Amino acid sequence: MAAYLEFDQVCKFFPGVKALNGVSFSAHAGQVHGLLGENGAGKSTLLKILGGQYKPDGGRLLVDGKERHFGSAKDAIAAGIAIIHQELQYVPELTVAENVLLGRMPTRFGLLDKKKAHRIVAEKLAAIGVDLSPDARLADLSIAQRQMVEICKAIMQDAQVIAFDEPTSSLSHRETEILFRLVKELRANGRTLIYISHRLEELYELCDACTIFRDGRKIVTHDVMADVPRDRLISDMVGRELSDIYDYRERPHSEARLQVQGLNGKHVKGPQSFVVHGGEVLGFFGLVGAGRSELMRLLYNADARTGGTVLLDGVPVATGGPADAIAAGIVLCPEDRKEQGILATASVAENINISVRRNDLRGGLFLRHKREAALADEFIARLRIKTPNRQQEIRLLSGGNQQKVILARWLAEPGLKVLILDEPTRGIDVGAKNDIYRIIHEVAERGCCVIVVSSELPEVLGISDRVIVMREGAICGELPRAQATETEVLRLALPDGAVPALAGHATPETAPRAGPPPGAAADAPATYIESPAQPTRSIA
Amino acid sequence: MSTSQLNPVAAAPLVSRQWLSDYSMPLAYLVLFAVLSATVENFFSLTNVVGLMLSVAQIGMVACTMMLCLASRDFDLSVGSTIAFAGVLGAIVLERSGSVAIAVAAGLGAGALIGALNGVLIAYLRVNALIATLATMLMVRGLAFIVSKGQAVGINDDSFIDFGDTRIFGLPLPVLVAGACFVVFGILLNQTVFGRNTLAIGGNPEAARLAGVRVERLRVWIFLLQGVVTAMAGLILASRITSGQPNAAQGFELDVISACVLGGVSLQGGKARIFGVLIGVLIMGTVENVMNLLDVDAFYQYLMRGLILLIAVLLDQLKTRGERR
Amino acid sequence: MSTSQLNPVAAAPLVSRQWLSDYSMPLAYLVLFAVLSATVENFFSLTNVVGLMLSVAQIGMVACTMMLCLASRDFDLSVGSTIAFAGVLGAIVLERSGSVAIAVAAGLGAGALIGALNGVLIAYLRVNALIATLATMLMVRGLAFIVSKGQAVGINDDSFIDFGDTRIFGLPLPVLVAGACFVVFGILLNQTVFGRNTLAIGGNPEAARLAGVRVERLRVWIFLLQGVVTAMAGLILASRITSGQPNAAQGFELDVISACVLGGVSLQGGKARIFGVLIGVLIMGTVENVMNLLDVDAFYQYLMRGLILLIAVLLDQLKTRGERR
Amino acid sequence: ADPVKIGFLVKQAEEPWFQDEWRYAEVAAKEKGFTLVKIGIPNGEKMMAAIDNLAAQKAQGFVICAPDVKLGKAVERAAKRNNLKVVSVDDRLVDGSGKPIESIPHMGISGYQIGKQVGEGIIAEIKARKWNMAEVGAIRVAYDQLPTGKDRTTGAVDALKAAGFPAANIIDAPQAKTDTENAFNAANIALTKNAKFKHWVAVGLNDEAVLGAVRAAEGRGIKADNMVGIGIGGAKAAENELNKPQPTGFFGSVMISAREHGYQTSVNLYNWITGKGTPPAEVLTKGMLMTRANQAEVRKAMGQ
Ligand SMILES: Nc1ncnc2c1ncn2[C@@H]1O[C@H](COP(=O)(O)OP(=O)(O)OP(=O)(O)O)[C@@H](O)[C@H]1O
Ligand SMILES: Nc1ncnc2c1ncn2[C@@H]1O[C@H](COP(=O)(O)OP(=O)(O)OP(=O)(O)O)[C@@H](O)[C@H]1O
Ligand SMILES: [Mg+2]
Ligand SMILES: [Mg+2]
Repeated sequence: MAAYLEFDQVCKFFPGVKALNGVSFSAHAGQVHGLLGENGAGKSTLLKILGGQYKPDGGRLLVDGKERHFGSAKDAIAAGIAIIHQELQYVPELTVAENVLLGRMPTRFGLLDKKKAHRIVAEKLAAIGVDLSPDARLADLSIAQRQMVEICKAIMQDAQVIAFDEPTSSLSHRETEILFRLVKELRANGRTLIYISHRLEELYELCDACTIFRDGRKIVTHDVMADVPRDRLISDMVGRELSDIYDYRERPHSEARLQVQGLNGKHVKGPQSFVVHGGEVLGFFGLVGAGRSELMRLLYNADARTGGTVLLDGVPVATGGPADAIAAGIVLCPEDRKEQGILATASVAENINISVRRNDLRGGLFLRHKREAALADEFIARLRIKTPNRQQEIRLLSGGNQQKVILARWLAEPGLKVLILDEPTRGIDVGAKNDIYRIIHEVAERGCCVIVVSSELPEVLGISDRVIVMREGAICGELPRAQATETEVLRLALPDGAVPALAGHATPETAPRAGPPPGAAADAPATYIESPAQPTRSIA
Repeated sequence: MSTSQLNPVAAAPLVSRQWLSDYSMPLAYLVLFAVLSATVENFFSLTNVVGLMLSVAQIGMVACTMMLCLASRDFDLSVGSTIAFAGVLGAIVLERSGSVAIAVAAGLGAGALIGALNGVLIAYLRVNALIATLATMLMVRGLAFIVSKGQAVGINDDSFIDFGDTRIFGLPLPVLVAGACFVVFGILLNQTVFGRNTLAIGGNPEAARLAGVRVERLRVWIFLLQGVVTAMAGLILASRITSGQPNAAQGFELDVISACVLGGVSLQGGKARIFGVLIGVLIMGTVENVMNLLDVDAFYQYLMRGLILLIAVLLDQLKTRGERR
Repeated sequence: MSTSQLNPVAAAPLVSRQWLSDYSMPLAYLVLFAVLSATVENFFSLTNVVGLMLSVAQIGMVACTMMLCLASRDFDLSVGSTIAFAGVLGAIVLERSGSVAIAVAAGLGAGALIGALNGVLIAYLRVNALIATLATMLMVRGLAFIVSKGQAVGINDDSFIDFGDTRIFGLPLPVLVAGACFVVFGILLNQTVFGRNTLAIGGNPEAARLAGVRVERLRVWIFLLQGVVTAMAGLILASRITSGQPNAAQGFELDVISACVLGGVSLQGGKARIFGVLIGVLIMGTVENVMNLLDVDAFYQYLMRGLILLIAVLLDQLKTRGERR
Repeated sequence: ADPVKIGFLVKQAEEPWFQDEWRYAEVAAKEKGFTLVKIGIPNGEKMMAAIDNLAAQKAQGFVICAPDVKLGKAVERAAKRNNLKVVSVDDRLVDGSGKPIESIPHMGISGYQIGKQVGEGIIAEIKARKWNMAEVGAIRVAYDQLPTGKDRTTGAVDALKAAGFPAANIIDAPQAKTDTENAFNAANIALTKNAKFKHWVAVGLNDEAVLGAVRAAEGRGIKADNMVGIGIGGAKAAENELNKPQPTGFFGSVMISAREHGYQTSVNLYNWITGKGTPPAEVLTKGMLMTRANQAEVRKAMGQ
């Protein structure tokens, strides 16, 4: 069988970085080809070349046997290539229909045919099983819903080649199922599919073949995915052996250090209370939209509270904004890296030092450049951040490495007492995940409190000493590690009565089943993951 | 947000808040208008309202295209100069050729050229919009002075002059033209691919480009349109004031941009509403009008204008406050 | 495009391109300066160069704080009015009290208040910066007219007047003050938390807030500083022209912002370089100076000013072109 | 009859000159018992709006100093449309081809004539100081974008030339804006370029412009005994200079009487409206050179 899509010795260089260094591989029609590799291995760069966004600095790209040179994204689209980018590319102020049809809106007599647009988008959304109004503004949707819009947009292009760059990193289980079904359908239709993910289970589930990247070079292509042992995959990717990636160890816990009492705010339902002990890793699980992020933001003074206090070592924490929380030793790594985490145009060193430096100023005002540089270098080495140097603008780093920089910003805090991580491993490779888990344990061992909010159940179960489950804006249960099994946690996380049918289904690790029929009744077991707010918000 | 929103009852305040947020500006204007009608003598009379509309006709026309420009995350400082230049050029050509058609064509053509130059500089040569249009603002103003030798160019052609004076159903032609602009650009913004793509490149240029929108070309078109409409405003002004004045419309650009921003157009791009712009333009005109009716001292006019601008945006702000955490 | 580019040699030109990109503006200015010195009579003389510097002293001072303001993604249109108001107020207070210290304190205090007002409006009440400072621009100008009754306020105090005239090492005091501003704000920008946090909130306000920057408070400080420095410029101007003039410095804000943008400060925030701003200010002054030396006709001066602005940014653009894909 | 309401529209409301005109018009309004509406009309567009606005206020007529004289026809038409009587002040309105508009009575000064008075005043002082004209440089602080500005400075320069002042010694210093600072910068360069002259004179469109030139000269050590600058207007800025303890290069200012213009035009218009007589078609007033020596008398004569 001839390859439909072929990369031949493709190179792409950025100042100080060889993002791709002579990469060759080919993908066939009717095949899902997985791409794996550490953060910064060059996977997204390859897709950007495929999508006409970057011009390669060397090498050839062949589509259906013909060499192609794309001058712009438009050329790539015309050549039948659709890409779902890692960084979502939507227009917040436009509606779902307008985003999906951007660049291809139907017209009648020169005017937009809004009815037709609404109809075809509504049909497509229904066909793929996404319950969304075509008239909702993207700005009003959750990240997962935006991601689904992006996927719908790519599918609507009816392209021959469809490439997915970490599509599931912000999807809930239900949406993941929809995606998987879609990918399989497209494969059956003879499309050529490229699929990038850091979740090995997904790759095993979906891919027929895979190619592994490291440092801008291809390491190997496996033609039959199923034959490759998991350990082999990991060691090819990260260049070392990893046994247990969670690396959990028992630690002694001290008394309750962080006491959250009756915290209340706009996006949580009623006052919420919990405590965290010194040296403890507390996991927060819930379905998408359960209100975990909002609760953490309240705790961090990032949003206005309507009530409640936070005591740290018995002392109330001032409530004048995140700066007060940080001063008390509470820090937060936000879930939306791009919007809330990184200072995009600042350097890696700047991003690391932005907060810590307040402890170490000359005369309370002047910077100590040498110490800042040393600190940045130390963390670049310790967290294995892949960057040409500390001066690199952080926006030019790969997503996973950006996450590590944000982590470094807080680990550098000398007075760190409470570390809150919201989806810390979103879009992060296995090796780096392992690094982050290791760091979490180190921090806990120092006697700090660690709170990990995650939507990946195995992760929560794997690293937490205790798990708190949230549902619909409120804490609905708490389980010590010994009792925190998948079934138990899910029983708490799901609306009443939905449990038995679902046990064993809600982890990304397990085989997803076919999604429910579109528009299934609200009491049908599987509709639980839909964002509760969505039906009202789509009125907008 | 909690599940309580699953039931439709909770949705009601949301809907009404959305509604309030959508219509707060028009409502505020209506209230203002009512209050002024009741309290300010002579305000609510046909002559005055028509005069008010006439006074903002030029700003209104140009605000329509400026809205597109701002919506696509651009900026145009050259409109004031273009008004002056188109008026002067039109008057000169009219004087030389004696033909209104040729004069109008010359004015509009010049506007189109200026707009296209802005567009090419900004879209293709990637010059910062502020600097590029500041440069054209200076150059075009210079041209207006040069071609007119610094003197106003008189117009004697009655058919040209009549244009500014003619009334249809009691409304002066310039007002009707401005009204037509609002309709046309309202449709362009909301009902055409052009308008949607404009919002898209303002909201997220990268996303638009990746979706295959020809961003550069579109931006040039927007500036070109802006140039043509501005030139038209310049010609109409020349007809109203029976001369082409090289130093006309100084500071006009800030008025137009303020009207747009007052009307809720975001300088960050991606947001525009034609109705809002209309209200913004009317607010600007009403403030001026009322101050003259009340015979406010020239020095206090500055103070009042500033205050009212502030009050208008603060009112508008109240609604968004709720949305922000 | 061929595979032959695989070898690592490619990195070398990259480094020098970075260097070129960092220093292209100063280099371009040096070349311009050399060419002008060689070709324009009287240009390269101590008196002329000092005169040139004197002519941009006010712009230079205010550009320093405007740089911070733009870097934090804000905008200030009120500086021209503040200059006028501070000058007028200083002159009036001086006349009444006879004390230079009180007069200066009054002027600076007024500047601080205006700045703080801008800051509070923008940071806490979240009014759009363009509209907020446009409003204060109008109000402050109005105040300047009101307190002076529209008349220039004379200054007779010699010690106050001497300030504008005194020379140290051949350099007039206003130039030295402007120089000091560049040093102080250069240090503030590059060597202090204040500067770094300013850039951070310009780059991404939300991320900066979550990283512990007290965004609102910092923005108020930036505007406050801007107000004080602008008022200082106003007082120095008053001393130079021996009177406080309520209609001084109209359009000053655009000059200052242009100088900053020319110097590579991004209107999108997050980017600023003090050296660039210095060059931007010098370019603005040099262009004006040379045109007068060459006796360029007033009307053609507009054209030239626009052209040179364009050429300057286009040159600056050449370097960034390479960086794009 | 309806109460009389009269508009008074001026092109630069912030200028002291127009403020004075308004002040004296108010005096007339109080005396005669009519209502005065003062509106600033910085440009043609605002002018049209202001006239419409007056009509809406049911005014019967207006006095106008238009932003540009060529706006004459527009003023005439707008007035006719709204049935308003018009009197022009300061600047005589003309039609498209430059002919004065007969239907609008005028009271004013000729910018050119005022300028001439400046030039003549300077020549007189040069002669009094027995300067050799070849050693004198003349700075024309120019703002030709403004037609009245150009008229005034042209008048001054013409008067200089007429008295035998060498044309080559007259140096243009174009200011970018009409404030003192810009005049300062422009004059500074003119001085740099022509260091050869021993003495200097300066003219400009107003007191502020000349003041800028004087300050620039002082910066180069050219003080009162080598500098003669004569401004136009005679308002506060000039008064401040002339009352400084030490004489400065600001020799004097040609003062024009805002009183007569403001007061008399409104009264004329009032009479016209109330049927007490049509105003004369054209009245030209003169300026007076005010110097340190005679300022008290001049002020008195001008009614201030
Ligand atoms: N525009 C750019 N300028 C400079 N360097 C870049 C640019 N884009 C990407 N890089 C660098 O190129 C390398 C490859 O990045 P890429 O985004 O392709 O990684 P990735 O494999 O997709 O990683 P991740 O799994 O984290 O998404 C990284 O080192 C990144 O920092
Ligand atoms: N900017 C926003 N506008 C409107 N609703 C929002 C916004 N941010 C969050 N929400 C809603 O608030 C609720 C709580 O969301 P939150 O992010 O806290 O959930 P979560 O448990 O952290 O889930 P995840 O982060 O995985 O989406 C959800 O219904 C979410 O859709
Ligand atoms: Mg990637
Ligand atoms: Mg979350």
